[in-house]
Amino acid sequence: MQNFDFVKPASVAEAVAALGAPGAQALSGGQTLIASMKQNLAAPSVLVSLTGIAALKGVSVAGGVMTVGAATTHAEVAKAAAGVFPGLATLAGGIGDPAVRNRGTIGGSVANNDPAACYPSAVLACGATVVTNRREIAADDFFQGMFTTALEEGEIIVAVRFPIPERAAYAKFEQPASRFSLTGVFVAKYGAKVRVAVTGASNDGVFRWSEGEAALSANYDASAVKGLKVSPDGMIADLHGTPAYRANLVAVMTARAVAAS
Amino acid sequence: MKVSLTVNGKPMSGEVEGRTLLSTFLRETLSLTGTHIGCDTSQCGACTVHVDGKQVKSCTIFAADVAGAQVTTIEGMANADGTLGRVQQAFQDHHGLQCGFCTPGMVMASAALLAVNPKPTEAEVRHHLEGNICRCTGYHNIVKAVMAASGQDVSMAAE
Amino acid sequence: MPKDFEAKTSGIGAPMKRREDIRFLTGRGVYTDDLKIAGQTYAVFVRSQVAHGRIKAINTEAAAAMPGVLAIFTGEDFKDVGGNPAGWLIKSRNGEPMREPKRPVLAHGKVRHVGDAYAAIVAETYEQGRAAAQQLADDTDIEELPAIIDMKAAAADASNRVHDEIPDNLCYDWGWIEDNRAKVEEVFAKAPHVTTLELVNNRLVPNAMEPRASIGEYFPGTGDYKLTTTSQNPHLTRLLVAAFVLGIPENKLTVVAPDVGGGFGSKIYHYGEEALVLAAAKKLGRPVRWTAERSESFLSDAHGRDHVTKIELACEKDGTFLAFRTETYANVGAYLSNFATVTPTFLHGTLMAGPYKVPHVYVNVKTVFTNTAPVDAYRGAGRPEATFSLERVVDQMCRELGLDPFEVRRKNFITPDMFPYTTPVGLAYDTGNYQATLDKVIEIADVAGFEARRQASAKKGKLRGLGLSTWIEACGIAPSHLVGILGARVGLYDAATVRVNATGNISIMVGAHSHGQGHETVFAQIAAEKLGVPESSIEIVHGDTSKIPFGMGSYGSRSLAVCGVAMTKAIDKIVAKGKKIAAHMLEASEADITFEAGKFQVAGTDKAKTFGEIAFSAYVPHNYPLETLEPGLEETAFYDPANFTYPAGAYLCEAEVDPDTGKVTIEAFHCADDFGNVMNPMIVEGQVHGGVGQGIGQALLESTTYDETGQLLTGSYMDYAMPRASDVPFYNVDYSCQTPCTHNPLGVKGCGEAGAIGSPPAVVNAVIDALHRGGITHVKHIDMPVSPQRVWAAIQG
Amino acid sequence: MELSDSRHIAARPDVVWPAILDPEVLAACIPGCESLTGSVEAGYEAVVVQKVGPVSARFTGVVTLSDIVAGQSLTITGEGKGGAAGFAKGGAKVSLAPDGEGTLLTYEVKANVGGKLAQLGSRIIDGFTKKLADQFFENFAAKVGGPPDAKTTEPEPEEKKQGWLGRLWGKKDTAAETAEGGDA
Repeated sequence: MQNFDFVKPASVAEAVAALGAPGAQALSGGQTLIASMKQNLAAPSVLVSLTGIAALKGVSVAGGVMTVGAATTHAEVAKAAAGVFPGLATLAGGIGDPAVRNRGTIGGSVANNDPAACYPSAVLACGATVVTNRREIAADDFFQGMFTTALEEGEIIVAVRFPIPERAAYAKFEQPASRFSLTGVFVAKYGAKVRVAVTGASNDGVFRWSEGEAALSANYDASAVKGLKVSPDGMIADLHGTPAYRANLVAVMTARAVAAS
Repeated sequence: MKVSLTVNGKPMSGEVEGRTLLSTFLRETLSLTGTHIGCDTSQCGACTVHVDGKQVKSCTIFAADVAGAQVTTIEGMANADGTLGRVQQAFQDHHGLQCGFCTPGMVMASAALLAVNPKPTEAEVRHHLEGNICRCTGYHNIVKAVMAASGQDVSMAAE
Repeated sequence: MPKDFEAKTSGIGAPMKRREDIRFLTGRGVYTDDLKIAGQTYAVFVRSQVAHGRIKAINTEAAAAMPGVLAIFTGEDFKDVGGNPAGWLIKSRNGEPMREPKRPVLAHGKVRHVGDAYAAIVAETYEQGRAAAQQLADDTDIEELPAIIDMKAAAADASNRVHDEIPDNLCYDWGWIEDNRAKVEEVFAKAPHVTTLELVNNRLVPNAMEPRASIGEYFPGTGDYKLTTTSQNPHLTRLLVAAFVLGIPENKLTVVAPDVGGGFGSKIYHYGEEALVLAAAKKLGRPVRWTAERSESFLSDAHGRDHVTKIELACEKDGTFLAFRTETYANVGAYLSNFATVTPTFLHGTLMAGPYKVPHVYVNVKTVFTNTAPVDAYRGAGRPEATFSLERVVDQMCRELGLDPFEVRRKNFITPDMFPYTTPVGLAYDTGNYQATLDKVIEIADVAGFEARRQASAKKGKLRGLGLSTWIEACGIAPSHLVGILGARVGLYDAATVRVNATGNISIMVGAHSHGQGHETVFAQIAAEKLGVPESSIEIVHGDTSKIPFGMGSYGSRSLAVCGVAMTKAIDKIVAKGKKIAAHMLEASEADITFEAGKFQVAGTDKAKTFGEIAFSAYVPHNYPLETLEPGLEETAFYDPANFTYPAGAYLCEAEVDPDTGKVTIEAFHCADDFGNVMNPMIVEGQVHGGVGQGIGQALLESTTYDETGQLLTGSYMDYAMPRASDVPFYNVDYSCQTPCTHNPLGVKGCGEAGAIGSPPAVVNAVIDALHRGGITHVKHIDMPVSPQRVWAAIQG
Repeated sequence: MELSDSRHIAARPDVVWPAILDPEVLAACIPGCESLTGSVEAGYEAVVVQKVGPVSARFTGVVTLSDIVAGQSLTITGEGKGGAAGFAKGGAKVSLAPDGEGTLLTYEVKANVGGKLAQLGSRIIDGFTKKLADQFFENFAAKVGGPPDAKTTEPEPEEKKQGWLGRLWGKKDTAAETAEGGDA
């Protein structure tokens, strides 16, 4: 791995300043980034660890909204959400493995927007708000395709605010090697309105399955999506699943998420 | 830069570069070679250690990022009198290891589980060991050892 | 564990805890990469990124000038030394010897697979070496050639060659037994029923958890070399690197295999990296070390399996077998790894009768060079491929004829009264009881309760199936005279030295190598019982050619059946000499001395000497028959068995299929094995667990995929699905059916590979059974790995 | 990986054709192209930077135009070495046909990667390749035909473009804004 300067600021302002350096890169858990650096596939000249910033950590609930600090680890979210937002707790508690969950953070995951990552589905399905050091971005505007987000240069995620749904669940079909989601579906119900977000399936990254949303908004039951066909166009084709297979999983995992919610 | 940590209860320090991984620091600088490196994509779990009581993959963490932390490695898992600790002893009693290479990571992951879940079910043990790959045992005796270490009856897996 | 085993606390048959565990559990094991040697340097290999290419130029200038770079080696530096040889000469059906291209230390002229090392950098630090290796890669001009990946296409295309001198990419076209070919054809032509299946035995990456590592040292004062390496057989490595590759006198090279983190076959072989670190150490006068990154292991370790087979079964309408016939393409990769040529032939073709009294068998294997990593023996080696073909086609035949798969196997088994039994593929099974293991597995699996469990699954929307596999293997490889006739270029005996020290404690130096099998415990158990001394007084020494006698190492489930017997032979010599000493000391006739429970006694009297007293007398020979007997108490024995051993068994897999996702869950896995006598049941169970775990991995998860340009798409644990704890159940293992091996004094057969041999067909049979019972009857076969998307696609039709 | 697609360009073939032969146009359209020098006849040398999530690689290589049927079709081939990442090769068979007042551009793309990109990245290679191809032809259509018509998606103004493509597309090459890591 190429060497770099390591800095660990204590505040968001310091972090933003440090990230202004040429070749600077934020590190928030690093469970993807460090592996890439070990392969010499990423070579930042300055690495700015965000995990020392107290203001980015922790989970709070107020007025039906759960606010998760960007540097909160998956394990911490799983624990904090268990009673109030079990769907999110299940998702966070199922990412990677225990060691990954002790280091990886929600901010890192959401900013990276890996097309097979779990978190983006919850953020999108809940219509969560991504709070940065500059602004607030609605989930529907935040995710812009594979590894692409609305974040600007020098912009750091500070927190993600989830309106806690009435009912919600995440159902993941794991890719058998990496244990990323081959297809994962997060279903969130707010009154009569249901939002369904799918990860792992599309080349464009996380997306909302509008047909499923309509069906479930009309009848919130697993059977409502049973007969629905999903188009394989634009679905990921890899060793572990053809587009047709993933399209099938979208409906299957949606039904399972509904049943589990 | 200089990094100071507490490793297995003892203060330790050494010079590191930004890129020095915790696993490298443990193995090369501190000669604690019980922490093993089995892959380069952060999946096999052979390098699992505890940082401030939580299991992490020491190959996917920079030494500089955990300055000041309490680190426990496999070398710190025996009882004070040198006898095997509870989890270690269960692994020996139930033949939970063969070549021994993944074993330090397995023991560290298992100990972390039992610390938060003193009586895990079989499914919980298997789920918890998701990030630790063993090629020798088929996991049977590892799962059995972890359950036995928790004081549970493992006769259902006796044969 | 059966009760009579549990009761024993020491000696043969006791489930003794492993003594080696203490160091492994406390982080004090010493694996190759754990060693630090003063003055050490780091080797980094430059590996081809293309599958097939001509090396036009390697410009070393820039890399050589980089910080810390001490030396650069390329194929040019090794063009005048020998190649890494194939250990077994196979002849084609037409009598011609196999094609044997040179396998150089570093690729020269051409690169032949992604990962083929064509240069190496030695540097002061690993990172410096790595940076220079990247520079050198950038400064190398390789003209990419079309990659040869598909075996059948390779054999049909004379214009595109992995090795320029081999026109059809065929290593050999082997027929077994060629003289039977015509007769088998005749049987098929007249057979009342023929079942045909085309099968893929998927390529596997062994993935021992410790990546390969080697340290070369050279001592200019004496001219000695030392290689510390991750090997399953240090003597064989010494022989290959010294005599064949570098031309170092064998007595100037010590090879040490310290704690080794698993092998499963992949660490049997000598690899170019070992020769490189030795040659570099001499050139630099400093130790040179190399440890593979896992990504390198994926590209450069010898892979396993990779067969494409058409198997046909001719039978009566009642399921009586008449003949098997197979045509197999076996991938050997880009170069011949040491045992690559015997694995698809004699380790595979000779098992194609299975445990059945089938009168006629013919096996054809075409072994093909491709631009992929070398393929060689991996846990089971040839026998899993044979068992998979047989057990799949038998199940398919039962389905076609509406017969019961349990009864059809029972009907065709060789029966206990038929032993010794010579098969139509040339093996002489000495003993066995296949009915007994089948009965046992039916009993322990509660087959009677299956239907209720199936209905319970159906209520959840899941399809449940039951898959049977009855298997046999040839282990304890093997009699040198026989393997010599079959083309082996080495002998396959083993050796042990028992050194009784003056104070009575004992060092036993064994040729077998333990990389997880627990030799330090089991060998000590056997010796303790034979010598009547406590286990704690015995130390087992292995893995160091400067200490141990010339042994052939551990693979092919041979450690106990060959080396263990060598040890008992050496112990017999110790006892015989002890009797002579005792006779002298007790003033009795040697014939009257008995030895039992550690005591030499004059029969019928209370006159006796302990083992310790005899040992002391041998080294302090004050009262000793010096005129007729040498002092000292140390004996070596070499043992070359009369035959293979033939473990066998019956496996039952109960699997559940989720028809919506195609995911298969192993609900239960039952094994009834016959390993002959069991030395340590705890370890035997562990071996079976591990083998079954790997077999389930092969059946459900593991796929080694090269794209059409020869890029390895499953080059990390991100895409190569290793079995994890949640992918497997608790296994139910029984080994109470015991027919002891008739030709070795321990009566042991070997258990290391069984699980990996018997389990894959049981799993696939269970999946197909589940689909059929669930009404999905159009699915005849699904290739391994039976992954969710494959099962789902098969269900869709 | 193989894919084919087509798009309408709001310019006639006799305008489109010279553009495709113009190295400046090519350089402006290849996502992440840092430099492109040379000529149609001799081929071009190119430096292209690509970034996918945490992974970034700088490819140096050649771009050649072949099978040229003036005004109608040609093949654009690119081949680049990306250091530790491995290498990438790709080609597009491009053909032009009159389409109303404009041109219908049809392309068939073939792409291969090697080295670590293949060994570690197979899950995203197809999707990424598709994205690059789409982006190239979208850029080309915009460059040659002016602001896209209703048939193509509205590209964002360059200043607002974000993520990997935004950075590749002639913006400064820094990766500072994302907090990486986290999800397995």
